[in-house]
Amino acid sequence: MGMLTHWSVLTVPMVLVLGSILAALFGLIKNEKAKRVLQMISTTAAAAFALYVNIALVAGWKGVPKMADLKPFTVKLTETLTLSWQYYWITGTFAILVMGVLMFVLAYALETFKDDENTTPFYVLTPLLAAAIYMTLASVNLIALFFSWELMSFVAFLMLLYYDRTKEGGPWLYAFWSGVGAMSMIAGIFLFYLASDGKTGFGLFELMQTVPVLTIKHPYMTLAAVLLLGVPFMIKASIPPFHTWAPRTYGSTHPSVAAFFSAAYSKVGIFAMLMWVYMFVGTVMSGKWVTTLGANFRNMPTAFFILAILLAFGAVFTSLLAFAQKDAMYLLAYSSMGQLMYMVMALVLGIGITVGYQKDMNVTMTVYTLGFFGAIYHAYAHGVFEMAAYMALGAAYKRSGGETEFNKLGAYAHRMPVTFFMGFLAMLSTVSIPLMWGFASKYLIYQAALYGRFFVLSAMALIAGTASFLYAFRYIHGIWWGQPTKGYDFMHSVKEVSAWGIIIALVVMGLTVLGGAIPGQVLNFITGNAVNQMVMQSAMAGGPLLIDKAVYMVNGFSILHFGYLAILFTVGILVALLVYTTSGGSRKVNLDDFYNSAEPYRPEWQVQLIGAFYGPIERVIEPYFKVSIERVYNWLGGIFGWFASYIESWNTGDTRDYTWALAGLIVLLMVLWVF
Amino acid sequence: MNTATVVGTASMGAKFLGALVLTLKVLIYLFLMVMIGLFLMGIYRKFTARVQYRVGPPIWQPYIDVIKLLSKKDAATKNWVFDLGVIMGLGGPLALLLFLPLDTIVGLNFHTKGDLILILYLAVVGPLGFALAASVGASPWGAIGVGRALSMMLGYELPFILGLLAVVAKDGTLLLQKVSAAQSMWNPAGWHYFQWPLILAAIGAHIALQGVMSEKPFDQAIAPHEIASGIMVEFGGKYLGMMLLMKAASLMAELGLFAVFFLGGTTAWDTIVKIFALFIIAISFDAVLGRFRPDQAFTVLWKWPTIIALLGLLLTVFA
Amino acid sequence: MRVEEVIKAIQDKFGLEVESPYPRRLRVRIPAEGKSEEERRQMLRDLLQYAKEIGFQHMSFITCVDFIKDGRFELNYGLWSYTIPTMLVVKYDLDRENPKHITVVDIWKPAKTWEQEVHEMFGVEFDGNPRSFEPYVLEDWDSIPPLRKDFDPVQYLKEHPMQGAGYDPLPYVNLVEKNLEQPTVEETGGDEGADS
Amino acid sequence: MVEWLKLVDKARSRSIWMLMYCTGCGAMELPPAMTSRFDMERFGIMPMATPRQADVILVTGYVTKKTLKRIIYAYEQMPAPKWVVSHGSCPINGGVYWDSHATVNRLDLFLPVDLYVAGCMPRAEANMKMFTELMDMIAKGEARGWEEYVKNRDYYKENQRKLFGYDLVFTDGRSAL
Repeated sequence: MGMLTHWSVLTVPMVLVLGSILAALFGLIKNEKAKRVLQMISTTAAAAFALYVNIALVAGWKGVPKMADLKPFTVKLTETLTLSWQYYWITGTFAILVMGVLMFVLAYALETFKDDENTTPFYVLTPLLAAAIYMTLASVNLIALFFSWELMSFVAFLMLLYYDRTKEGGPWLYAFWSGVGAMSMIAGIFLFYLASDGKTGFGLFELMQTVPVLTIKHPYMTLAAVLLLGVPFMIKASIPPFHTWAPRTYGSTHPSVAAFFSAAYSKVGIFAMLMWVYMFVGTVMSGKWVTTLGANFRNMPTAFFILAILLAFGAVFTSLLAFAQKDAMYLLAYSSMGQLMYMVMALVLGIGITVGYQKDMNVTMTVYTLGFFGAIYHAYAHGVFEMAAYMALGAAYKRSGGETEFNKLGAYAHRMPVTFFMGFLAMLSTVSIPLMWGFASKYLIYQAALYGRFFVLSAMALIAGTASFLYAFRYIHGIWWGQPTKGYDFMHSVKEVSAWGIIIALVVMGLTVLGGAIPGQVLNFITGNAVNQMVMQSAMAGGPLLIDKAVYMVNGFSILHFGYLAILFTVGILVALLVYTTSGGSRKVNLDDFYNSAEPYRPEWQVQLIGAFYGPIERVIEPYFKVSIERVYNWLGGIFGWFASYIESWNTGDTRDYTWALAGLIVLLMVLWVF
Repeated sequence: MNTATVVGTASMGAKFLGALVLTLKVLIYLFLMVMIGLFLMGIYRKFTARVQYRVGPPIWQPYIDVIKLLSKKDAATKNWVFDLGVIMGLGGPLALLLFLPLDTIVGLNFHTKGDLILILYLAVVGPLGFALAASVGASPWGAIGVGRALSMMLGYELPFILGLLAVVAKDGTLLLQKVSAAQSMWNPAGWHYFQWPLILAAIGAHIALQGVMSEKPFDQAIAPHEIASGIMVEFGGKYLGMMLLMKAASLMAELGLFAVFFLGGTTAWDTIVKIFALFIIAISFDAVLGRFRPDQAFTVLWKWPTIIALLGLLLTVFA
Repeated sequence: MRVEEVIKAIQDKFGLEVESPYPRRLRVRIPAEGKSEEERRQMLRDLLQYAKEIGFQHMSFITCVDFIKDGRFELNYGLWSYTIPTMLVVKYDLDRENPKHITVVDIWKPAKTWEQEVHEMFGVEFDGNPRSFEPYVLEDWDSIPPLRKDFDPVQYLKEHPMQGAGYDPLPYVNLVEKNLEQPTVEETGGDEGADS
Repeated sequence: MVEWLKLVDKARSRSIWMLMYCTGCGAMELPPAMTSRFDMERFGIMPMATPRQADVILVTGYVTKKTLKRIIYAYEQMPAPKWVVSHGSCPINGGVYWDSHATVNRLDLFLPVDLYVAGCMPRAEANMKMFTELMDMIAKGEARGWEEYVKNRDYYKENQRKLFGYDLVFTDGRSAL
């Protein structure tokens, strides 16, 4: 136990780096299979350790120190400039998710990497990325956040660059947006520095408390600083209008990389947005802004309401875009973007309603919102189901020889039932079928929206949910069922994943159901009992929310008993089973025995129909997608490109031109100075 | 000690008996609902036949069909997931029925444990199960059918949800029993359907209800003349029989939900009457209308009923 | 372009007689004599191309007639004009013993299927249309093309008892053989064809 | 159990769903039987779009070698109990197409026909008579063609092989994936 007192916030990243170094060393092994297995074991063990530490810390298990006893890590650069990392409960909450996803993705990567793909960069860089994410989550200081953030972005860029599968420029788009984010973040920090007259530090929590004070003194500058700081966060969470990198980046990379990016890496954006929303609250609720942006629209400050509406629109639009995709990677990318917008919308709703409610009810400052916990819970749900969907796709990707387009996949479930089931449950969770994790989390979000009496918003969120049915079915049909597109002989050579992959798949499937069957316990566990504490606080303050272990209840507005739900759902299924078993017999027929005109299927006939699956409504909604933000960016880029080339065209190689230009400039300045 | 044991046994026995009675009640309730649903389908066939100047089948024809289908000896199955999809497809609507206030018919009270959001999401389990089975069937017609069904779902969900949310906004609750209690049961003036501005929401939702029940003009998913009955193309024998049962259960659930929200709530038996009335209206339109193309149907649903329902919702919220 | 103008144009351009046996029908025959096979084919193709240009937009059919006594196949290309509601039939004679011909798919896409059918029913080979060699409606066909006049269906049924089972054809055989006597070109004036 | 079976037979006889394999002109007389003049739905008889849902396959017209293949495929896709009705004179003995190179004269060599309707072509009245007859047969349990097909499978399969020259199986007998 004595050794444990030396644990600091750096312990976990160091173990992850160690796993990464081991993986790099194992990369020298010539035997491909042994290399992969050893790399997998070393990195997965590191990830498992990280996961264990975080769970133990959050749950307060014995054997690890308490959260508060974990040594912070501080680097003093100058007298005023300090970098500081510290572990706090929200770090743990997000770190459990990241490390869990990391562990599963690393362990499952044996099944998703093709034989001719080099796994070493993946096994080396992914733990490094996770370590950087961990540092980001633990940074309590804007400068520290900046360094961790950029390290993270850089490692992610390296990964994307190595696994640039389709060569569509995805990594470079990502790099460009990361650069924009970095500049914006520096500008934001600088403005904060100016606004605080260089006196205060840049502590994150410090800022959340000092932002109201700063706003009173420098309303415009602080608002600008907060907005600038929000840009990199929104880029990471792929929130419009900063989302354009996401589909191409996710779509062009390897499924396992995309799994980690979509399920874990994007959650850093959610974490940052959480911080940002608090800063935003501090800004709009004080000084000059309280009467304009902070004025209540229904039960929420106007600024928050506008944000929430925009995010809900974004969720609807991305979900509509998702089902029109012809590539599974792109479909999941758009789906992921939609879900992220859901989460941020929930955050905005949760915190916004809390603030608005406080203004009306004059209760003390406590976090007791549905939306807040809905967002965190949905982050987990999304982490699990998106990871499962990408992992299942990855298994099909390996076996199909690198295909991700729907019209080149199909019927893999016949040979890979367990993997299919993982993808299927992931999709059930995505569309929030009751008893799935996705339902429990989305339920909280809907409750948040309805509790705030935002009915149109709720309807939009529900429609985004309905659109998710369309893409979920396309995923299921396009990859797993339908007709084999590569002939029967090829399909007979397809094998189910190994026993190791099956075990992982079963665990992931269990998780998908676990979070939906006993949501109260799981939510309480991952937030380190924060839910219970806040429920108690809110109950004492006469607040509206009660998240019970089995029941979600909102002030008489609604009630949902998950125990009854589980039992009655089972009853329904059992009765159906009774009808099924007592009725007549059945015989198994060939896959290809399907034509109603009795024409047997021939492998050379392509009737997959996946290319125009939702053709009719795609044609209906197509005109509304003519206006695209990406097109606007391209247009702007074109203009700037033209400007740059125009300036470049001045370069004639003749020094006299420059002389004349310089002279002209001097004359201009003199004229300006005179007037 | 002896007495304690005896008492313990007795209480165990009582518990067991209670559970048995509860199970029986649940089974009777589900049986009753499905039977009424099948009866509605019989009415549908008779009614359509009369409109077409035919005699039509006897009104109990769906029962005969279901018995025949369930007794088929070797219905074709593709894969165990095909069977799973069908079981899920029937199980979902049955579970949904248990969360509707109709369950007070047999003295159950499960509907107080759920709310509207749950019902909306539970309602798609059945279609999703059958969609999965159709996908396993691998027939291109099935794929087209599912594509159309889901497109239609995206179409009708929007006005339907807007209409229901208007009631939620008015009553300030998602609980069906409270919505029910907010209306007077037999006096139409006390129904949400006939209250301004909820009547707009009700009309929008009522148009969408035609799509929810996939009656004409919104029956693109099962269009026997175009796509060989779409989703159902691979279902025969007991699978089709279970699909008919699912259709019956879904009919009761959808109409029941609408009746509870707009037609004066429920004390169970009156809802059956209202369901009959709603159904007759729906099939009257079904009998005389044609079928939209999928894109037309989607456009129509996202236009007029949505605008009407949205207007109703906004007027309710800002009133 | 009116009907008279079409007749005149084809006469001027190709030097071919265009006859109009009855209203809305035009008929032109590529002459069999005095020209090589290549020239005749080229003429057919030029004529079809020209007809397409002057408004015959629709290829209605390609059929074949078996003149067994003359030892020739007659191909009929039917083109329909929507502007002057008129059918132009181009006739082309083929050697029956060696029925090799050239495709017109590059001019008329519908010819793909028509040529396939003619190949299946008469055995005419269309050079340049690979699809014409695929079976069209007959699967597993194992005899001479069935619409040739020397194909004997009764004999065929005798060779395939499962197909002909259930009917004793003998009382009818004589009748059928009488029917086999086909009218010659002289008797009918060369009028029978697909366009009548 | 016997009573139950009787009930089931009764239900089967009152709910006949047919797959109309409209190979020829006989199909022309079915629409009158379907529509308001005769209204076959009175007896629970309905057309179905796919063989998976059909109880009876109506072969309404001449049978060619090509269509016979499809008829057999369709028949084998139907769930038992199932029945075959040979409709018009063509499937009985070839009718007026007896000497065509394409037609197959006798259907019952290849499939177990339960009921024949003679005529070229049978009128709607004959169709209705055929349906009532079929209903009686099913209710009494007399129409057992589907069992015969299983019992005499070798015979039927041999005939089919002789006709087509090879075994009729779904895509060369490959099992499901």
